[in-house]
Amino acid sequence: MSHRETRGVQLFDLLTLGRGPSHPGPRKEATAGRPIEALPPPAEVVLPLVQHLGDPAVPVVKKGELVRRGQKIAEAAGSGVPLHATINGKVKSIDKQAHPTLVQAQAIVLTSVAEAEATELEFPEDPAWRALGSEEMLARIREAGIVGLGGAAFPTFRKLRLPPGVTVDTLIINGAECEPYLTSDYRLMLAEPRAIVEGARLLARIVGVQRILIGVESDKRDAASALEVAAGEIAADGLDLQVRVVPARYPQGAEKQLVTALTGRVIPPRALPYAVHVVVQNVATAAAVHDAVRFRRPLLDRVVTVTGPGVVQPRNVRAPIGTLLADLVRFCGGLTDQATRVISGGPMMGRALPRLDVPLVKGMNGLVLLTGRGPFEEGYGPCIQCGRCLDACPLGLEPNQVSVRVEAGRATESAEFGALECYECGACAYVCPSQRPLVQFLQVAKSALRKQRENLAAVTR
Amino acid sequence: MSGTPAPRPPFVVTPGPHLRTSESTAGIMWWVNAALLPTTAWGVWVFGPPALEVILGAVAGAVGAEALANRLMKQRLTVKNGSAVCTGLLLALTLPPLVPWWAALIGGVFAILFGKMIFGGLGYNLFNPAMIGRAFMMASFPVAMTIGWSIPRAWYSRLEAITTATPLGVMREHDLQAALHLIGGPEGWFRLLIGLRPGSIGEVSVVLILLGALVLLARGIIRLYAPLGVFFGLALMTSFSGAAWLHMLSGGVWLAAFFMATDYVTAPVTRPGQLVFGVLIGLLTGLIRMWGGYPEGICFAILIANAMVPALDLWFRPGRVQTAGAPS
Amino acid sequence: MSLNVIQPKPRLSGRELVRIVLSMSVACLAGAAVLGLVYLGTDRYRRASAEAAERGAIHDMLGLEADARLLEVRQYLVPGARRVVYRAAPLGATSGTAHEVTFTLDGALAGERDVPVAVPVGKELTPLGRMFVAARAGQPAGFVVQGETRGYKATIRLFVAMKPDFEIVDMRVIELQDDPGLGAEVAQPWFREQYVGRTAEEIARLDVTRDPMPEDWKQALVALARRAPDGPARHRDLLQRERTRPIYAVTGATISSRAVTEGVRKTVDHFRRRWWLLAPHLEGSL
Amino acid sequence: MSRARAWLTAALAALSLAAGTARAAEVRVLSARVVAPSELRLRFSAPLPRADAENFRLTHAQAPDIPIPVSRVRLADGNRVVLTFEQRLMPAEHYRLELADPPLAHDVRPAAWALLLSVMIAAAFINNFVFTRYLGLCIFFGVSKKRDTAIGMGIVFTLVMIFTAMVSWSLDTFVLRPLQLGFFQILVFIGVVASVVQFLDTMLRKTHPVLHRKWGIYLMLITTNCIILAVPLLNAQASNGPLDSLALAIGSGAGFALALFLMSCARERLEYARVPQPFQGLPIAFALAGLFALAFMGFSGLDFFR
Amino acid sequence: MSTVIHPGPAPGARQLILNGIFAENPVFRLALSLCPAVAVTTTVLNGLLLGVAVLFVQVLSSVTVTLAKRLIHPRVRIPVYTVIIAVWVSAIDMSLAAFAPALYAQVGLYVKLIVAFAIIISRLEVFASRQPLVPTFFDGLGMGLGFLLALLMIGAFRELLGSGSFAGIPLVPGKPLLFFALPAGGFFSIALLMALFNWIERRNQGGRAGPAKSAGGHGV
Repeated sequence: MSHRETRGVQLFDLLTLGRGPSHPGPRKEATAGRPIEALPPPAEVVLPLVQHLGDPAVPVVKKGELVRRGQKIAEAAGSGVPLHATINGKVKSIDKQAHPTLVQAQAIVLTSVAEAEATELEFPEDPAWRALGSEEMLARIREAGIVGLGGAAFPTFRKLRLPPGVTVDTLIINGAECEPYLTSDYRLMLAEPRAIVEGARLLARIVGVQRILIGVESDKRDAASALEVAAGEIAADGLDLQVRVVPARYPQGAEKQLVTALTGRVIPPRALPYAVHVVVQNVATAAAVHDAVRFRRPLLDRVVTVTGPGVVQPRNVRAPIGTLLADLVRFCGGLTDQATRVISGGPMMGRALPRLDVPLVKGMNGLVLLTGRGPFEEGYGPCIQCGRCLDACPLGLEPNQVSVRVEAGRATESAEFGALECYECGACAYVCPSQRPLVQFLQVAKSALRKQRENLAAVTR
Repeated sequence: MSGTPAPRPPFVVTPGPHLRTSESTAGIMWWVNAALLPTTAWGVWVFGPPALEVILGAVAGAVGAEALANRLMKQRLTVKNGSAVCTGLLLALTLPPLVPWWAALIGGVFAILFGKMIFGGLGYNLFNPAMIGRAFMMASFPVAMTIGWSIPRAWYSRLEAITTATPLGVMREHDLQAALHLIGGPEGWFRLLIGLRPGSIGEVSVVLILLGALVLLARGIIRLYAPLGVFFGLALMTSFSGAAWLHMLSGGVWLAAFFMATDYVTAPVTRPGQLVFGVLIGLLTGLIRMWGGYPEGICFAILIANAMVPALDLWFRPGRVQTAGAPS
Repeated sequence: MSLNVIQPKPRLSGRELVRIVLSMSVACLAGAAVLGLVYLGTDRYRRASAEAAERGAIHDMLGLEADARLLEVRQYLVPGARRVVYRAAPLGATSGTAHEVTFTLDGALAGERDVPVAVPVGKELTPLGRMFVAARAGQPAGFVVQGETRGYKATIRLFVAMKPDFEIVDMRVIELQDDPGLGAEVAQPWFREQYVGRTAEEIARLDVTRDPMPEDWKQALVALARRAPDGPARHRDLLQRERTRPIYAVTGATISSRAVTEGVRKTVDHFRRRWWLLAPHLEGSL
Repeated sequence: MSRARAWLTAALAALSLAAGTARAAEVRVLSARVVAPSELRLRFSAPLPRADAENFRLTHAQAPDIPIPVSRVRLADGNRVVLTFEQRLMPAEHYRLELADPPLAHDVRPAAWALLLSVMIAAAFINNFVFTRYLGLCIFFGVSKKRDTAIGMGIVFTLVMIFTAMVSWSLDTFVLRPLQLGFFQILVFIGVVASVVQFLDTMLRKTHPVLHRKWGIYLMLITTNCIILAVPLLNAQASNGPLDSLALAIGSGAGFALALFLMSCARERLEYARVPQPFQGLPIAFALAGLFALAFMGFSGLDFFR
Repeated sequence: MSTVIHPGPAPGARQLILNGIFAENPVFRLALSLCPAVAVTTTVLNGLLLGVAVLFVQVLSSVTVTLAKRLIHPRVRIPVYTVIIAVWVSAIDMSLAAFAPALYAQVGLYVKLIVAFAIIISRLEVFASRQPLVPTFFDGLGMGLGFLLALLMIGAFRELLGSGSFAGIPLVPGKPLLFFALPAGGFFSIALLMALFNWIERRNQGGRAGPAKSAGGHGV
């Protein structure tokens, strides 16, 4: 149970005959049944030097240079990760390019070349891959350029390197893909359960835990059983690995919800999973870790769901990093006439993009093409205190109270209603009958409170 | 490869989340109005054209006042969202059928102007506007509000005098026996249930109110916490009187429990808050009916409980995710 | 401004302290002097106007001429002794004699004496009530009695004025907390005028009806309440028609109307029984 | 040994029998309760020798010379008697019951605590100082903006009110009235208020400086407030006894504190409302108080002795 | 305390009186001491009686203070002011009881409570204790008249709406909106009149943004 309500309350909700707080449905029908299809190598890829949280990578190739798929083209700097060529090609330019989240950023542009000119690098299996020390594994993970593939894009090696004083007893593999429309993790679990399970075991060894919990939402039971089968096929090595089914309910896949659902532990407000002795990794990340440790294969492509009423043929696509979104859409039959909105990521927490000529980056797990002018097109009404947002909020915050305070220009009075703890899952804004942009209200409140806190700190200092 | 060739910029950029429920405030309000229709229709059928006049008067007053206030406050016209209609309708349904239509109109105007718009409109009012309107009418037109009861179906048979008293009024003035006599003996519970008794226009038919309430429950618009609280509180308070069932089935308990105690704006937001709010209404209703100065107390009970709502909202907060459960 | 009082104070010098004390004392003394003077100047008027108001009301209710004698009879209980004392003296008198008559609770005469008005009644006596007797040529010309009853919301106090044969000549509600526009209407002239002209026997059997009051009768009652000399004559037909009918309740306030009727009935009844005992002993005082 | 015990037992039995008969001879009224509309329910310590209507004489305390006719006597069981009268009886009022045989008298009236409670409830709800008497409005509107302030004020207020009411009552009863100095009433009462406030202020400052810092400001606001003065004045006007005065003070204080608390919660919410400009500030607070007053109308006529 | 302290020489009598009636009307603008005053204003006559009582107390206290200001030690001036006000209130109270008993019976308690009206003592503090006799007299008169007028307005409004009469003379049959004669209606009457004052002021300021001064001008 990830949600706050006790059993008693749920029983009572049954009495009300009501549907309870409405949640965005899964809406995954369009792509759930479609296996992952590989995108043919595109004519051009744009590889931004920043696709992760951290310092930008430093290019090690020059314009006009010929590169092979898998070859490192930029070296990691500071806390960052390196970047690799994802197609065989020629460096067309190293300059500012459109970026899905940063608007514009330095990027290496490759144009593809014929098979004859360059061939893909080979990544043979390391026979000793099961016996590596954790430092070696961490180095390989970093070298492979792996970041969190669930959307956060936090460099994985950093997340695995525990801060001093932190002890961890459980590794959680997040297979709860709760965002509506998205099926990339789901299809990956079906297609490569072994890689995920092996990756999970490697991760467990790196952080030194015995217990691995893989959380899968209840609407993906087949994925859960695939993982279970895979786990059974792998020889036991003393690790306790369990696949657990959690209720399908947005936002089950959020770290805090999943940790609570699987372990019963509650991550304190504004804290990381470390606080409850847990490390969380996405299923796709686990698979990538497996590839990196076993084959020293860098992160070259990822599975992305291209879907929504705005695309003709929704698909799950394995595409090289750096592929232009336009190419992805074209692969999926192009846009329908009604398509008006492009969402990078899921429709709840993803962001709207103004254009399609931006590259697929490592953290992008979905591309949702929507119709209409967006939920807040008609303007919003006053808060009618219906309390739906309170029911929807997974953290028990009070978006209604925050929003009226922000509206009245008193954003700083909203701390006690949890503005600072919100991670913007959007569940409240989804249910609000007055169409209030609650996430944005919360953002305003958050920044006002932070500013106030800084000012206070400055004064006391 | 078909369809429009991509790319096709620029696309619409809106803040997230990019999906939204199809529910809207106006939709909810109109559903509530729709759910009130059965009992409204019954009221008109039982009490005849005077009841219709009262309903039209109250609704016209409420809607007119809202439009006027929109104008004065230079707001967008908010009449279409159905909340003014809802206030007017609820007010009318709690009025005696023989109240003059102009009194209902004034009540509707007061309810909207001073119960709602003076605070800035929908969402900001503290008291249930319909109940403010009714209390205002009780203060302003005491006689009409005390004697305006009509014998059910009498309008059609053109009896000489069609005014009468409500069961609760009779119980207050005489005793339980007289009240039982009025509703036709101990078997009268059936009449109370279907709504063949003197009373406010929309309060008489328990069955039809329940029908409307079921619609709202099924659509997830209301929850049962507050209504159950009301029934529990009233039952608790009247259980000593020996006429708890009469108290439960007469007066405006059902209408109030399902349509007023569940009003979003003027009820607490959390479930425990709603439950306590409902119990409070029930207790106060029983208190006023048995020891207070009015035969029917639900209107004032709701208003007094409304006054407690800001405090209840502070006391009953949603269960915040705390550090509890985390091993230290 | 009151905040000034709590500001921390520096230590006072002896001289200053004397000045402060002096300042306060002068203020208090001067204030006391002014108040004393005002009290002496106004108290006489206050008493006089209170008495005049009472006398005026009684005169008005009984329709007396200005020179009519008014006897005030106060009733006391002697606690523990099962006795009641009636003390009769001219209204507002400060000198002269008062006549005291004592009865047992069962109505037997227990004593009778004259005492100077200036002598106050014993502190142990519990006051029970007051009644006023108007006298003309040594004969009672009318009574005004205070009564009370339980209204819809709180106690209603009323004055009932009667002829010597206990026929009601006027009724006034002097204290009432019922709902304005509803129960409070019992104080209106048209309602109270309904009691006027009914005999004690009729009052004893008086009932209240919820029938609507005929409009002509209501208008007549309002007119009659003004006490125009030719009123009864002008409305003779209506009076004849309505006197035998019950009291028309105030619309929507049947309980208050019944309460007032009950109060009038009780007041008349109690007074009759007391007067029956008392009258022979008060002949000298009238 | 056993014989001795037998004697003892017999003696004890005889003794208790004697005591029992003696007690039986002396019948007492254990309880007497008026039940609306016209019943008097009596419970005696022993069965009554006579249960005919003539044996009972009930009078209203204000008319001890006029017995209320008994219409029916019902023996519920041995010690219980229910009298029905021809007139309505009021549970809240004071009657006197006399019996011819055995000769005894009993005062029938509600318990003192019930009357005091009803005084308190009346002062707090029915005649709430703020909502029906308009007293203390300055402070009411002044300190009801913030909930914490309102709570602090409510508590301090109630305490001071009880204190001043009792001191004023003593002065009024033992000094002003006997000396016929009624015209000093206002001066004395406001002096009492000022002294009590000053006294509490000094006490608090000396004993609980922290509390003083928190509540001192409220204390000072109280001096110029009418509500605190109104309680002694009302007590003097109604010639209340010490308990009635205390009950009135507690009830008024609690009613004021409640009003303050509810109003402050409501006003905190109103801070974020879009009140039309001309109504911003005090006008909306007055309108809100008006709506509260409208709601409190529901308490009017509340009477637990009904 | 929002009351403006007048610097320099005192303004003329006319201005002082008008100041009390409009610019610093004790009820509508300063929002002070309106406490119980509004309670009894269900009719014009009640308003008149209470208003006159306040007028007298204000003028007499102001004059007393300004005459006796040399005698009053500054350290105890507040208690002395209180005594002065209490004396005059008692005097007025007794006079009304003696000479207008019928009206006094309805407003008696509230006449006594004038002693706690903040406005009176504040005028003593900010004006009477610093200014000579004549301006003090007119300031007191202005304040008292302002209060009187406010009470008359509220009384008239409530009597007209609540009882359909003016000064006891029935204008319409029946009672139009009895609500306004009740306590709740009293609050609403004041709210409406205050809002009206605010609205007029905003119009006169020509849209200059000034949120109702009375809102901020509260004495606490």
